[in-house]
Formats: sequence, C-alpha cells, structure tokens
Amino acid sequence: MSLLTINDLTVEFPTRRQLFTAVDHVDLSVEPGEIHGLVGESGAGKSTIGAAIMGLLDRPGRIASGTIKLSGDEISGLDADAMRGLRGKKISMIFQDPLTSLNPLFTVREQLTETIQAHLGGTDAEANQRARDLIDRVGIPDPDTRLDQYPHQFSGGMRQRVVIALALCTEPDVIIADEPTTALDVSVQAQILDLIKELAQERQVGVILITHDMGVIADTTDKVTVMYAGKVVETGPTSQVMGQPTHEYTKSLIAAVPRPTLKLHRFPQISYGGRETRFAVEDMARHWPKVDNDTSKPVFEIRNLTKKFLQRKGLLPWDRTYFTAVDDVSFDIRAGEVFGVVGESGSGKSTVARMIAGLYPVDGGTITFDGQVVSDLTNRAALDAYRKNIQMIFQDPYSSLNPRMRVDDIVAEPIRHHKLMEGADVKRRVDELLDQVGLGHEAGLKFPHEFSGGQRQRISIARALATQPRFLICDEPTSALDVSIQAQILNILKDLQEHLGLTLLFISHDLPVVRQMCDRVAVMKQGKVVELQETNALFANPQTEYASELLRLMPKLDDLSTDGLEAEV
Amino acid sequence: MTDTIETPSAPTKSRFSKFWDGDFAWSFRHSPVAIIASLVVLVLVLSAVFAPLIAPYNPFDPASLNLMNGFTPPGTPNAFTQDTFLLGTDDQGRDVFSTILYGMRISLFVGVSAVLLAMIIGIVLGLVAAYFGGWIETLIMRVADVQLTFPAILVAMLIFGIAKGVTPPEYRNEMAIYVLIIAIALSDWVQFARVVRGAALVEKNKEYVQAARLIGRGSFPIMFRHILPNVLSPVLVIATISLALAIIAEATLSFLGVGAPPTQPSLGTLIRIGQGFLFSGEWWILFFPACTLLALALSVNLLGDWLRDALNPKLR
Amino acid sequence: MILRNSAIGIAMLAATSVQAADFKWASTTDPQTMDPHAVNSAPVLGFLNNVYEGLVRRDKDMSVQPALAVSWEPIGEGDGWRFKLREGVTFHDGSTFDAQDVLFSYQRASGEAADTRSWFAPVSEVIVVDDYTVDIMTTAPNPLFPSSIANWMIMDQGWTEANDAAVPDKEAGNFATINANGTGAFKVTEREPGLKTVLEPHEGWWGDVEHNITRAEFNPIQNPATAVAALLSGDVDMINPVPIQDVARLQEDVDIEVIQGIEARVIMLGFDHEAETLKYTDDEGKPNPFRDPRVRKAVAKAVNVDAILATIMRGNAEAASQLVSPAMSGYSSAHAERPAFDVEGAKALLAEAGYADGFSFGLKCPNDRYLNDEAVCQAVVSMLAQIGITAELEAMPVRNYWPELREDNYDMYLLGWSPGTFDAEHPVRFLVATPNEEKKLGSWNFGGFSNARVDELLPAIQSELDETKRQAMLDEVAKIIQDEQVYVPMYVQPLVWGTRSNIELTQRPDNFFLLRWVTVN
Amino acid sequence: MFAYIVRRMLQSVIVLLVVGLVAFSMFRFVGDPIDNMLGQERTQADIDRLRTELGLDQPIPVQYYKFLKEAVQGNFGVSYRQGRPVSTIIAERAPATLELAFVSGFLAITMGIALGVFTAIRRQGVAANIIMTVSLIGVSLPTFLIGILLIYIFSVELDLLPSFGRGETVMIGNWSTGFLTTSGLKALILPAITLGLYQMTLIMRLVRSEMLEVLRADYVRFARARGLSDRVINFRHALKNTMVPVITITGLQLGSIIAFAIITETVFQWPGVGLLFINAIQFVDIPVMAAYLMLISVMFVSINLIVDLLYYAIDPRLRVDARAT
Repeated sequence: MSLLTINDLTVEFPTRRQLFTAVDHVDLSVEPGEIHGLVGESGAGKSTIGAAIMGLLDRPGRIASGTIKLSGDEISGLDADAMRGLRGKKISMIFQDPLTSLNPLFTVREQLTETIQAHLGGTDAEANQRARDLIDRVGIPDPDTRLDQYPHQFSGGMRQRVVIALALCTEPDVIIADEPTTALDVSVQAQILDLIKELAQERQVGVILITHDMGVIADTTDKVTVMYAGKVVETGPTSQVMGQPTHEYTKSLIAAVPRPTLKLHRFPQISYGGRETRFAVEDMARHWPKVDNDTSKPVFEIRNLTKKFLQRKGLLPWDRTYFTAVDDVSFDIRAGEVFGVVGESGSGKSTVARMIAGLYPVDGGTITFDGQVVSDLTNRAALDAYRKNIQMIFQDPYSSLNPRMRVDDIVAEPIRHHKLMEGADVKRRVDELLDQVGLGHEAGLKFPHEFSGGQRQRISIARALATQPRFLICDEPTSALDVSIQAQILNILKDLQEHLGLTLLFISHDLPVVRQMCDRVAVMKQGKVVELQETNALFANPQTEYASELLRLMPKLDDLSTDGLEAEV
Repeated sequence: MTDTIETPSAPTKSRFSKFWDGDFAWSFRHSPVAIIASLVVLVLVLSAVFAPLIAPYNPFDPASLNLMNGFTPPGTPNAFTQDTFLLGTDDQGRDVFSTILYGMRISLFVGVSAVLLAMIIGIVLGLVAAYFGGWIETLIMRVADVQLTFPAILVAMLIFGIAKGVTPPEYRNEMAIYVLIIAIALSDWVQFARVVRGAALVEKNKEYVQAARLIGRGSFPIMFRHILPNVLSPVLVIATISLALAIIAEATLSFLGVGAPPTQPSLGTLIRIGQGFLFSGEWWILFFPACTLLALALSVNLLGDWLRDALNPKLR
Repeated sequence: MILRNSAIGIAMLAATSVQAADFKWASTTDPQTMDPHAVNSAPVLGFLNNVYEGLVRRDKDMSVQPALAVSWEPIGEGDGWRFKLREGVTFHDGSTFDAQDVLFSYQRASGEAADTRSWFAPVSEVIVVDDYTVDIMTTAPNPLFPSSIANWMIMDQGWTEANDAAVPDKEAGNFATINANGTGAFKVTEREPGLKTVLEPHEGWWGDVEHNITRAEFNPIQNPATAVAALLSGDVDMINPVPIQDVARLQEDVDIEVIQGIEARVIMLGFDHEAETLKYTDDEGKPNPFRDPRVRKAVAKAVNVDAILATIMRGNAEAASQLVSPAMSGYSSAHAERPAFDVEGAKALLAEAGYADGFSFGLKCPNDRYLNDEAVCQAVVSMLAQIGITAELEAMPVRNYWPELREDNYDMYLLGWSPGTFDAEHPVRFLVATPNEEKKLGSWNFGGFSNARVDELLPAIQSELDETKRQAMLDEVAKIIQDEQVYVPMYVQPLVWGTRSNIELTQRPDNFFLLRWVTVN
Repeated sequence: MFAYIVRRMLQSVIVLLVVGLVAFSMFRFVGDPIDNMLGQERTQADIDRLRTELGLDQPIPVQYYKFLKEAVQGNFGVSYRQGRPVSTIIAERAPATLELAFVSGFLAITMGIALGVFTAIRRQGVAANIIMTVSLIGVSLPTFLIGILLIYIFSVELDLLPSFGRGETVMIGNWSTGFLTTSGLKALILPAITLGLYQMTLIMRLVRSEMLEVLRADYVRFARARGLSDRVINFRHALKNTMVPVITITGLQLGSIIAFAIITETVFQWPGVGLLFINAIQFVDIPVMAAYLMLISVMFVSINLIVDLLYYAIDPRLRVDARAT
C-alpha cells in the first residue's frame, strides 16, 4: 500500500462567471522515498493538487470528488483541527520563494522551535537542540550563529535550506515541494535538488515535486505525472515518459525544451490545443529600412564600463559605502549578431544592458555606437536619435506594460514621441504592427491585463519595433514564460534578427536558451566578464573554472526524446 | 501566470458592458451597504444642487425673513404668524429645511473643493518627491511635518488672519468661504502626498516606467501620464474619506468661530448655532442639521470603505 | 465660626442659625488679575468687590452706602470731599487700615501704569488730615464724586510695598496679580488663573455677616452649553450668565432658579458720521447716507425692537430709548419714547432723503461680546432689508472688533455701553462728546459725531451741584441725541443668572455678584 | 544609523525654526491684545504706550529674534493675560493635557488594535461588519458635537459623570494628577472617550487593512502549512508584521491627539494647554501662543523621530548589521 494515494480527485473553483475545474479526476500515488514529479505549464492545476492535499485550498475552492489517503487513512474532508495536526507533522510543504515564505521579523530559531514545539511539545532545550541538528543537516555552515539570524541575512539558497529544515521539523512522511528552485540560480538549484534527493532517500520521505521545468524533472524525479488543463495526460517512470512520450502534449512540451547539447534552427511548432498564432515577420521586412550588416565592424564598442550603486547612505561622503555592480567591462557587439550575456543573479548583466539602453548613467568607461560615443550624450536631439535605434524587451511581461494604458496607446507612444508620423498614419502603423505580431489590430482597444503572458510579450515586441530600431536588447525575455510560449517567442526573436537584420543583445541566466539563441556569449560574474567566446566553443570547452562549473551544474537533458528536432546546419 | 494557449482575442465589447460586468461594478452590485450609501449621497447632493428648486424659502435672502417666525417647532403653526414649517425654524425665523438644503450646498462646495485642492497639491508634491528623491524629497516631507504640526484650526485662523490683512475690507464676506477651503486643503494635503509618494516609489521601479524612459519620455510625462494613473486608486479612497473629514472640519471651524458667515450658514454653522439650543428645548435647530451631516459623512465614509476593499485586487 | 460670631454679637445669630456651606459658581470669563488697579473691566472689579473695598460701596439697589468711610461731606463750594474713615478695620493679613492706605491707594490707582486713573481726572490732590480723615480735593465742583469711586479699592500700603507691587503691572504682572489682601468679606486662599479661585470668609471683617459660606470656589467656563450642563447636574451652584435661550428650560427644572434683572448696559447701533462715502457698498462713491439724520431715523423706525425682545431675547429685556437705562441717575424721563416700528414711515424718510430705492452698506458686529450679539445683528440685517437697504454683516470676535472700529472699518456697528458711574453723563462723555485726546473726551465716539451744544453742556453737567439744573441739562442733551438720532438705542441687556434653588442671593444691576449676600439653604 | 539620527535632528531643528516663524507672522493677524488689557476708559495714548512696552510696534522678524533668544534659555516671556511666566503656566497646565492624551491615546491604541484584528480575522462576520459601520459614526460627527451630546446624556440626563473640569487633583511634586482621586478618574471618562474615539476608529481601520494584507502573505500560508495554530499565526506572525506600518500612522495620530485636545478641552472646560491656547487666542496672548506652538512642534518632531527608531526596533531588515551573507 503506497504512502499517499489520490483517487479521482476533482477540485472546483466556483467563480461568479462559471465553475472552474482546476483539477479534473486526477489519480496519483507516492511511495516512501520516492520523488514524484508533477509537471505541466501554469494553470495546469499542479499546485492546486498540492494545496488540496495540505487542505489549504484558497476560498472558494473545494474538493468536489475523490479521496486523498495518507498511509491508508482518508485525510480529505478532515476537520480543521485534525488537519492542522497532520500539517507539518505528517505532511509538509516547501514553497517557491524562500524569501517570502519566511517571516521577516522572527529569527530562524524562533520559527523552527515554535513549529517543533507546536507538534512535538518538549522543552525549549530539546527544541533548540533539534533545530540546531536540522540546520546542520540541511547543510547550513556554523548553525549556532545562523540560528539567531533573521531570514534577510541569508542568501537565496540558504533561505531555501531553512525552509526545507522547517518542512522537516517533525519528520513528515510526505513533503510537497511546489516549484522549490524556480527562484534560484542554476548552481544553487542543483544543490537544493540534491539535498531533497538525499533526504528522500535517507528518511524514506515521499516527495511530490511540483515544477514546470523539464530539466528538474529529468534530473531529479523517479516518477512523473504530466498535467494539462487539470487533467493527467501521461504518467509513468521519468525516463520512460521523457524518453518515449506517447501523448501529443507531452511531446510538444519536450520538443519545446531548449537543449544545451544540440543547437536548433527553429523550435518545432508542435502546439497542442491552442491554435498557432502567426508572426508575420516577412510583411514587416517588406518596408523595413535595409541595413548593411557587415559583421566585421562592431555596432557597439563597450570600453571599461563601470557602475557603482550607493549601498549605505551616510551623512558625510566618507561613511557612504558603494557596491560595484559592473566592474570595468569591455566587449564589442558586431552588426547583425546575437550577443549573449549569461550570469547568475547579481552578476551585473542586466545593469550592463540598462547602461547601454541609457537607463542608468555610466560611472566609468564609454559606450560607442556606430563610432559615436553615446554614454555621455546630453543634448536631447542626439539622445532621441540614438534611442530611435535602440529598443528593449523586458523580462516581466506583467510590469513592462502600463496597466492603465490601452494597447494601441502603448504601441503608439514611441511613434508619437519620435514624431515619426501623425494622426491617422499612427493608427494605421499601430494596427499593422499588432497584426504582424499576431494579435490582430482589434487588440489595440484592450488593456494589457486582458492578455496572457505570451501575448503581452508580443505587445512589448510590437512596441519595441515601432521605431524600426536596428538594435534590440532582450533582458531575460522568456524567463517568466512557459516553455511552449518561450519557444514561440524565441523563434520570433530569431526571425527578427534574420529577416530584419536586427542586432540583438540577449541577457539570460538560462544556458540552454543562450545556446539556442546566441552567436557569441560573455559570461559575467560579480560585475566582471570572466569569459567571452563563440557559443559553440564555450559549450564545447569552457576556458574558465567558473564557466565550466556553470555548464556542469546545468540540468542534463540527454534522456529527453529528440524526435521532431532538426539540428542547425 | 500565463495560460498555455494563446486564445484569439475576443471581439471587444462596449465600454459600458465591459465596465458593468467588470469586477468593480460586480462587487458594487453585490454590496447593499455601498448601494444604500451611494443612494443617500446621491439624494443629498442632488437636493443640495437643486436647493433653489426644492427649498420652500430662500434663507439667504434677509428680506424674506420674519423674525417673529423664530423658534417655530416642526410642523406646528407659529404663535404669532400662524406659519407652519416642515422642520421648524431657527432663531432668525429661517425655515430649517430650506436652510439645511442651502447649508449643505456650502458644506459640499467647501468640502469638495478643499479635497480637490488638497489632492492636487498632495499628488504633485508626492509624485515629485518620489520621482526625484534626494533633497527635494527631504524638503517636501519635512514641510509635510511642519504642516502636521499645525492643527487645522490654527492653519485656518492663520489664513483667515492673513486674508483679512491682505484683502480690502469690502470683499471679506465673499472671501470667507474660499479661505475656509484653502485652510482645510492646506491641513489635508499631507496624507495625499504621503500616499502618492509611497505608491509612486513602487511604480517608479516597474519596467513600464523603464520602457517609457527608454523611449525618451521626459520626467513629467512619465510622472503624470504613466505613474499617476497607477497610483490613483489609493488616492481615490483617501479622497472620499477626507471629503467626509473636510465637511466635518468645516463644521468644527465654524464651532470655533472661523467659518461661513452667519447670514449664509453652512451645515456646520447651523450645528454651531443649534448646539446653543440643545438644552432650551428647540432641539430641531440642532437635530436636523446634525442628522443631515451624519447621514452625509457616514455614507461618504461607507463608500470610501467599500472602495478601499473593492479597489484592492488581493481582496477579491 | 459660631464661636467668633457669638463673640461679636447677636446681630449675627440670624446668619449663624443656618448651617455653614460650600458654594461653587461659574462665569464665562476669569478675572484676569487680582490687582484692583491694573485692569478696569467688569469681570475684575465685580470679582474683587468680594475681596477689596472702597471708601463707599453700592447696596443691593445700587444706592451708595458707607464702606471704609463711615461718612463724607463736601468741602467749601465744591472744592472737594472729606471722608471720615472707619476704625478697627483689618486687612486679611491682619494689618490695620488707616488714612495712609487711602493715600497710597490713590497714588497707586491714579498712577501712569494704572488702568483706573481716568476716575481721578477730576481729583487735584488727596490730603491726609489725620489717621481716620482724608480730604480729596477736586479741580472743579464734582457732585457725583463719592458715587464715582465705589470701585476704587483700598490696598494695604505695607503689604503692597513689602511685596514690591507698589505699581500695578499689566504686562509683566507682579505679586498683586495673583495674590490679594483686602478688607473685604472674603479672602483669596487659592488662585489658579483660568482654572479656579477659592475664597474663604475674612474672620476679622467689620461688616454684618449675612451669608453662611465657609468656602466659595469660582470656575470660569467658556462654553455656555457646558456651563448650563454644570448647573443642571449640580456641579456648580450658580452660573452667570445663563444663555437667554436656556431660561425657559431652566425655569422648568425644580432644582433651578433663574434670576433676571435689567443690566445697566444699553445695546445700540452706531453710525459713521464723518466718512464722506460708504466703505462697504455696491454703489461706490455715493455720499455716506448715514450723515443724514433722516436716514438714521429711518433705521431707528425700521428696527423692530419688540420682535427682537420677543424672540431672540425671549422677553428678557426692555426696549431702550436713550443711552442709559431708566435705572440710572440722570435718566431723562421726558424722552422715554423710542421711535415706533414703522416700515412705511421709514421708507418715506428714506425717499425724502433721496434714497427711495435704498443702498447697500456694511454692518460690523461682535460675536462674543454681548448676549446673542450676532443673532441680533442678523435680525437687524433682515429688518433693514425690509425697507430696502441691504446690510452686509461681518461678525467677529471682540479681539478683532475694537481694532476694526478704531480703524473706521465700518459703516454701521453694534455697541453696548454700561455707564461705570451709573449716571447719564457717562455715555455722553465717552460716546457723544466730540473726540478730544487731551481732554480725554469722546474716546469711544468712533463715528466722530460732533455737536457744539453737547460739548458746551458736558462740563457744566459735570460740575453742576444742583440736581434739578443738572437734570435739565441732561434732558436737553438727551433731546439732541434723540433728534439727531446719533445712535439707535435698541434695548437694555438683561441680566440672567441661574442658581440651584437652595441658594438665595442678590443680583445687582451692574452684574456684580457679591458673596456676602449669598445664603445656602 | 547615528548619521541618520543626526540628519533627522538637524532637519527637526529647521522644522522648529520654520514653525516659529510662521507662528509669529500669524500672531499679528489673530487680533490685538491691547483692548483686552485696557479697560473701557482707556485713551489712545494708553494704547500707544502699551504697544511700545510690549514691543508690538517692532517688525515681526525682530520680535521673532527676541523671542528665540529668550526661548533657547527656556524663557517664553510673560503671559499678557495672567501676568505670569508662560513656562510656569504651561508647566501647570501640561499634566492635565498629557494625562488626558495618555488615557485617550491608550484607549485608542488598545481598542483600535483589538477591534482591527478582530474585524480583519472575521472579515465576513456580521459582528465585524457592524463594528466597522458603527465605528464610522465616530468619524462622521464633529468632535465638539459628540462631546456636548455625551455631557447631555451622561451628566445632565443620567447625572453619572461630571460635566466639566478634572475633579479633585493631587499634587505629586509639581505634577497635578487626577489619577488618584475617584472624582478625578470620573472626570477623565467623558473627555477621554470624546478625544479617543476618532483616533480609535482610524487605528482600527488601519490595523484591519494591514492585517488583511499580511494574512495573504506567503509566510502566513507557510506557517499554516507547518500546522501552527490560528492563534499563533494571527497574533504572533500576522500581528507583528502588521505593526510595522501601523506604527508610523499611530505615532502621528498620537501627536495629533494633543492638537485635537484643543476642541475637547474647550467643550469640557478641561484645564489643559489646549484650553490655555484657545484662551490665549481669545486674548491674543502672544507669548502663550508662541510657547504652545513650539511645544506642539517639539512634540511632533520627537514623535516622528521615535517612530523612525521604533522601526529599527521592530523590523530587523532595517538594522545596520543587516547584510545578506
């Protein structure tokens, strides 16, 4: 008899418009010591299952049918107190963002001991001892001092370790990990996943690992269940499901995953359910100013670029402390290429991008565009001329569009600002753009919140292309998107670069994506460029310690099926 | 997060129908409190606006008053003149009902314009402080502190004094109302500034602002075109609540003797006059204006309350 | 107390037979000082009358009676007055009273820094004849002098000088501003300015004790409503004044007595007699209508005093025809008629004066000085509107009011006047005589009215010893004032006090409240 | 941290100076003290003499400068009305106001927080909604009216509580307290309620909305997932986080209680600085007004400072040692 069994579970959210079935007749079982992956794109209902098991469904959600059994005993529909008894004690949970899931105002010790005593009772001494052991176990060095620190004094990875320690407090039988590594850097992600693996093994805990990341699934889980729109589409041993997916959706999902190993020309557009929205880059190309991209001469020459941020403001100049975000960075970007910058959070990659975009003033060094130094431009005309040629696509499609502006105004703003056209022409141009990015011009009358993430990113692209720029900065353009959408957007970007001869600066933390997109890559660490190579060369034989470490830690996707993918020639 | 499927954009519905089944309108339609409150406000405001049409008398026209009508109880004929008045008359023989309508006019006018003024000052200063930061911010926020130091009454007296000093005597009566407005506004702008600043500090770092800067928009277009619309909802909430406060502040100021001229009493002035008759048995002179004020302020507050929850997406 | 009384004599048994009692009373304003010479204002003098005494004092009916002086007679042909002082009088601190104290008090009260000096304008010098005889010489014959010094209070030279308070100090204040040492029936035992003042009987008092108070506490309460509440709830035994509108309610209450009387204060409308043009008018530049007596008369006719008395004053006041009330000496019974309320007549007069279609002007009014002053002004505005002249009313606290009047920022204004001397000459001196700095005449004649005959009669009146001749002159002045309608007297302000019904007290027309006439049953 | 405090202090001093200047330029407009200081029989000569004696004939900046010079030595001059040093008068009156402010502030905070938490936890509950609505009446009527009504009901009609003043007081050193006598305590009730009601409503609503925010935070969900009891979650985790924003506003509110006291004290004839100030205005007692304003602003400024420091105390993220390692 398995540890946790879910039979025919259905969870419904009655909304005022219609009844929304988040989880639709799902069966699932977890054995002790087993890590069971629950994969699917957002809205698939995977997190809802987690919540349902914990009995933490947000109002007005309810379990409409089905049973949840923990080592044989029915736990769905237990009353609040009984459920509280189980929570933390028999089942516990790990949330996505370690920063927000710890109470900022209590020390780690307080949070641990209160949980321990809530379930096991016992003296403070015992609780403290146990807390110390846990902290030690999850691999936090120097537990005694760390115990009395506050969450904000821990780095992301360490915080997630604390969260895990909290989850382990009372020796639960089942742990539900909901996107435990999504907010973390690649290197840290690997460590955390290893930790979870170990713990599952040594304590025979059953783990449900909820994620959207095929890489994580492939590396970590024993079994996997693929969900789509609340339904289970495929389930089985990980290697089998990943290797020979039978269901169409699983196939499309796997096909969309960027591979570190082989570089594709385009992501295959096997799309499931929804209809593929066409991106008419050819029409766009028709009246696009021709640019000669002689790849020999650089569009940008970045020399000794430096940026400092005020870290602690003091009354007097000398008790202020600065933190160097970008430290003496130099590189060229050749016309027509896709230049990648990879690095972990805090490596300064986005800062570089923003300085090139002219959003941050430059503290040191120069930026030269077409032989003209732009880093110290002050006169408005020159600046606007420069800005016309530079556009940017931001990471978060939710905050990069002004929620109070209609889409057509958003797209028209650059045109109007640069006085490229007047009156009716503007409208025509905007509709054109919206059609071309595949949203249809009627979309112009709506507000951003009426669109999905992918659609919003298309709006951003439309806005970026409105001034017919020559140079496009993409700052983590897909890191907030699901793989299938990511595939679409990446394809679009490739098209733009090819047909419109745009030059791209591509910022990302995701090595596989970089592999797919970039011609040359600069690896950044703590504000410095540590390595700069042709992409293939970098992946083949990294020159620096750091680069090879990054490559080592990135998820291996070797056993993912590769049918439908044609490598670049 | 995002849906998996890129659904084709549905044909856009009419603005109204969209608004009508938008969450905002929906939560309104499902909140009896909000509905009742807004009805009350509506009725009061309308009857104030159309006072000249509704009111049986014009209390602001001295020639029409007959002192002998003074202190007529509600609905009973006056001892000397045999006239009857729905809600009775005050010490000057003014029909209380008409006086309330006309008084509410002044109170609302004062309240609304004061809040608007405060809002404008607060928004501008708040945005500027948040967007530019540095010493400008410090300056503005310290001025706000000074502002808080002065009780509204003082500010009012100060302004009355100065206005008295600078305006030629013959304009003082006209002036009184506007002085009142300025006084209340000046003692009220701070909270707007604080809220706007707080919200703007958040918005300022959002990527759409970066995008706008990238396009090359100047500081003020960004502040007012981009940031302002996104910080308006908290402002709206405060605005409603401080509307109620402004009306009450006006009453309090009248109580302390710096208020609307007695010949053109506001709701507050009426209450001040009325409270003198609390023990003397002419309860109606205080009671009806007080009830009107209560009804007005209470329903405005309730609306503000409901707004606060309705405009908070997390509460849905 | 009983012991001491019986020792002093049978006269007191009446008082002592009633048991001793605490007494609390409240009024709107706190006496701003305990110094009887520092500030010449009713609240101060009224309060200090319980603590200090003058050579003469006024009885319940305002008649002048002996106090620190047992008797007085004129010297020669009105060269001055001789006062025989009372013997065996002791101050609260036990020191004895004699002529030196009188001389000292004269010097103190008539000095530069004293606010009371104007009382002594007629005095040339004060001579100490012996320990208990004093001559006060006057520059001109002054029949009314004894009654004019009823509020001139005698301080103990020793005490005052010892605490270096020999000179009153309005601004900085001195020992005498918070401490008192008089000969009066009560001594100040506790004084917290603005909060409370506690009085206790002066054991060594020379007079017959008619009260049975062992301790009296005074609290100022600004807000009338609060005061009424305090009386109703028995937190205080007496309040002064009672807001007119609350009289009825208080009368219903069995535990409360309302005591009403007619104050000496006459409420009137004043005009700007000098200005060429109106200051607050829509038709700029037109000549000032109020310089025309007919217009002033029209105003007088238009004001329906009876209506004001009936409603705003709730029948608690009397109409006034002159600048003084009938209770005052020198009141001219020949001119008791006040212009009847007559809208048509008023309009006719206006037409005759060439203002058939009216005009607009500014009326200034205090809102915290007289009983219901603001309400009265409003009423006046609407009454004048009936005859087609529209007044723009500005009501303001008294702190802004007087400066406003001094700067002539008015066309018409409200004024209340109570003659300190309780004689008809007083208002003539201050309100009617042509303003004259060095002669200290017409200092409150804001409108700048000037009439040669009045100016001629005034000194004569002041020095006339023969009652009938004097009255004849006063009658003539009264006539001039009425014919010229210099002011529009409206009514005599009522005195309304409220007490718990177990209190017996006496209300004097000058609104002075004297503890020595209080009995707590 | 230290630098921060120093900076705030400097700014505060500037604030004070500004307040002072504004105050001074104001006095001229409040009215003319002369007429209250001279009797009916005064002459123009007297007026002019007194004016020069008081230095009212000098330009405002000069008067202000003189005032400051004295003020820094704690000498605020002598009250025109009472002829006594202002510092003494204020020292006498301050206890009354401070005790009143303390009690009503205490009421406001405790009740405010308690009700706020309650209404937040039982957001849908009937009781909560009733409380929310009723509490609004507190802010929908002018304070003076509430005060008068309370007097009318509790001292006139029911005759339970005194209608004015602060009853018997006991002197401890030179601090007169009403806490030690029954009459003193009874006298406190009505004014305290009148004064505290408004603030209470405000705090309550603030706590409620903040609490609703916090209860939605991830760490609360995680705490639930760890099976902590609702009590612990609501009162330990949620409440403490709620306090951070609540503190600022509350601080300022407490400050404004002192200012609001003006009205309450007038209605109840409460012998505090507020009443003193109103009288001062009536009599244009410039030294008192100046001193009062200075007092108030000092109070506000220091409250602002304390609030900022409290932040550091409550929120570890703001402490200096705070740096991710």
